[in-house]
Amino acid sequence: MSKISPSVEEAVSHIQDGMVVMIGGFGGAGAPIELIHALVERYKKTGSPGRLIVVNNNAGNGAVGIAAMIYAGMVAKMVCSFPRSTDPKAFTDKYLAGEIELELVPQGTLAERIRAGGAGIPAFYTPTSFGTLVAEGKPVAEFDGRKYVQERWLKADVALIKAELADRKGNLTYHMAARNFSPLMATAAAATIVQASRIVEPGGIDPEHVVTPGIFVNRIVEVPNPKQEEALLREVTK
Amino acid sequence: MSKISPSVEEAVSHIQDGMVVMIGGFGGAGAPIELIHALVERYKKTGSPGRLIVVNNNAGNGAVGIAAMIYAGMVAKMVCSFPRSTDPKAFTDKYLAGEIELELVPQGTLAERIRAGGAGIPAFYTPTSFGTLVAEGKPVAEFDGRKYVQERWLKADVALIKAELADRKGNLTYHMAARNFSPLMATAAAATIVQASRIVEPGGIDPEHVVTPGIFVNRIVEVPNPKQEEALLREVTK
Amino acid sequence: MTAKLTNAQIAWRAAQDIPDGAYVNLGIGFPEMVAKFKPKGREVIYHTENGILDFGEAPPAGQEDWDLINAGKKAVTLNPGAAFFHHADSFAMVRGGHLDVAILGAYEVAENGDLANWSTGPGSVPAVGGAMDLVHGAKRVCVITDHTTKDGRPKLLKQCRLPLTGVGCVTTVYTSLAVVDIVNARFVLREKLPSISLDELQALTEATLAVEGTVKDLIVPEV
Amino acid sequence: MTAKLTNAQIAWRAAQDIPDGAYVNLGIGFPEMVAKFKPKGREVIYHTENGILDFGEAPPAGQEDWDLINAGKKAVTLNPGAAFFHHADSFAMVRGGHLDVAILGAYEVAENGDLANWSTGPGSVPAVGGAMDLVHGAKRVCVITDHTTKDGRPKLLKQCRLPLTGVGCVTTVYTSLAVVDIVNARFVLREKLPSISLDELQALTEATLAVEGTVKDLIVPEV
Repeated sequence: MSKISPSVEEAVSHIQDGMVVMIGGFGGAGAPIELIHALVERYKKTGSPGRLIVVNNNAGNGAVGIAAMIYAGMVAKMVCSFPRSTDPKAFTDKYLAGEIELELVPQGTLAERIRAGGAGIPAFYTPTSFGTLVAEGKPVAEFDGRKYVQERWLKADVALIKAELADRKGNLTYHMAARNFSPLMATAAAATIVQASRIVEPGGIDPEHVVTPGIFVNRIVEVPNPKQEEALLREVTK
Repeated sequence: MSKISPSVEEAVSHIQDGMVVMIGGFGGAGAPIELIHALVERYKKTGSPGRLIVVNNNAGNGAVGIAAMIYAGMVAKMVCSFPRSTDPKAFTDKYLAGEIELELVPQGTLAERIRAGGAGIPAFYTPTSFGTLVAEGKPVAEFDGRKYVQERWLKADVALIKAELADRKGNLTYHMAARNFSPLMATAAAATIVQASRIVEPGGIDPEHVVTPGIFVNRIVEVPNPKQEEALLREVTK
Repeated sequence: MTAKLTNAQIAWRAAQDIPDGAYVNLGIGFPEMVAKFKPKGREVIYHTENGILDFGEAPPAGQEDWDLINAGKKAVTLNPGAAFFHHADSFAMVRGGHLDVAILGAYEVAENGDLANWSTGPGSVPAVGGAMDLVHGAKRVCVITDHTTKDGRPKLLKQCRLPLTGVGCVTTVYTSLAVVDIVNARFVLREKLPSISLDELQALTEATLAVEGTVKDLIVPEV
Repeated sequence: MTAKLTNAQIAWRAAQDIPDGAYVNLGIGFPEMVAKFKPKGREVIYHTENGILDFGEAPPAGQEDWDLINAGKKAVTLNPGAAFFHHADSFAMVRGGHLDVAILGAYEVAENGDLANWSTGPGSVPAVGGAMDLVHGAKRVCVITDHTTKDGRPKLLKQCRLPLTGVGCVTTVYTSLAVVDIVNARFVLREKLPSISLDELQALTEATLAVEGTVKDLIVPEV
């Protein structure tokens, strides 16, 4: 049994039209650029996978990563908390033209919904967004005299995430704050595809330092010296 | 600002009658024996703190740790998933005599209720226990055609936990599977009191290896070479 | 008395159906025996509720670290690639459907998949542990059990009489006499010992044993 | 035009009320300025939504690691004793009431503690980020803001007109003219600039400013 994939192209080859795709990262930190770009290239060559529903905290920046997916026309809907960035043109133009859908979710609720999806919790109550537009249409309940909004789990067909180390069994570590949503998304997707900067032998990660246990990981591809989205954008801007 | 306490006696000195006390550990792994025994000694000398509600996966083994608390008569109620052990006499006798109350909670539900308490989630739905005696009286709801039981968060006044390393700011690591409930309990208690085998300077724990961030920790006392409950019991039996 | 499989043989049979690469939780006690019979060449990753993935066999006596235990509080070892995590993450693996197989013991199994394995009724101290979570988490929930109680009464029933662990959750039952799948709230007989007739087996089973296609011989080596 | 505090001075004033040892989240933009004015000798631990506790100042230009950023996506550094964690744990800290103080900007604050700071209404791309979580999490939810809008209309209102971020959540407002606590759904004036009269201040405030005891002078150094 091996979870190792020979290339980013192979790693993303099973993603199909209309799938829900969670993509790790907060801004540029943790964005799996090589996996995303392999997917964009596949779409440009074959017209598939299109009509994707993409889950990420943001909605792309500049013209790389998720923004490149949006420019390519393969994203039907974004589920995110903050569809703004230093250069949000890719999303903003399509959104204002009515060509892309937006589900706006408060950041903590987004994280918790993804965690719930991975943990088999179909619904939970949160104080967040009570009494606001974001809570419209959602059930409300009172506990101990305070009102809370019911939120549903969020699951995906696929998660694309970026790790620092991976072992053959799928155990992962992350680089600093590039961790963010990735450990959660890994739990909530039917198939979790990981690009890791380095693949080590089982035992190469201290069992106490594993952040994502291998049970949540399906495919791993080694991408040494991966591009960092923010660094890439600044390079382009120069 | 220091979270360091000079002694186990001082560390547990603020615990009062009737409090809800979460105690880390699963069987002997992670049981904060020195903190517990300091509390038992205090009770024997002063008659306080009594009428405690203790939350732990089990209900004590032999005559040490939680079993010592029960023998001393300071526990009014246990909240646990498995009140059995190799030598459960302390709890069993009092329970059958009607002298101690039991709230039986499935293990995963216990963990999730504690996590919810720490995460500000007042209630959630789980498939666990649906259609069983344990779910009697609890609200049931259907999501996507499947039925789930509503469970409430669980919070405590105090958590007593055992860590491997602690820094002055309260960041913690754990020794192997001694981790179990402790990182959750640390989040769900108004005051989290930690015995650590070693206190290091801030920076002595790699920020990527911190398991419990210091925000969840109130008091830390160094207990080098702590007793391991299971080892202690086997020592006694010999 | 009909010839029947030993507990070790039941465990052996259940072990053969665990696929390569599977994530598996073995219940405390009898189910732990299944690990002994993993077919050679297959990689199986064991999960324990108290926060370990990929643990190995018990260490030699005297070399235990009692902070490295399984859900039955027995000392274990680690395989390369093991991971520790806290209880909420552990049960996220369970409840979230990430385990491929859970293997549990049973007092009673009903044809609709209901399982009773935690309480023999009032009078003793109730204790449920992680069983109620496991039965609603793993993709396959397998039971290993003697086909009947010690005094010969059926354990495969129309309805459970004891307090339930879970509703409609069991997918396969490996007994001392047969292998039975639960499909659409019916017992479907897959294999039986060649030495027992279908009528004899049915007589030891309260609910109807449906047959779909061929019933294979349940052949298990001496173990 | 009345004399008023600069943004830096408002940030300075808010910083003075952060107690030693506090865990604090500073909203993106203006609130980030509060960190600059931490009184010497106080230890403040900063939390950022994207999974860091105890981060420090921005690194020198050219030395950024873009995997080490705050919620505003600006590069930061780490203090000794920092910790990383994932987004669900980060918002467990927020929602679970573990932060001592959150400091946010505002379009509008109502006397009942309602806050509007995320949307100026339909027409643009809505974006909420972590604000709706922060307002229901921290023990103290403080707003720093100019006392009025650019065209002189009150921002401290009887009721918010813009879409709400949270209901009844704000505890203290630090403005360019005053410090106002929200107590039992009323604005209670704690401090005001000595150069402005109570009547003048009230005229710039839609809801009533209650006075309990003495109103102190709001004295802020040049910063």
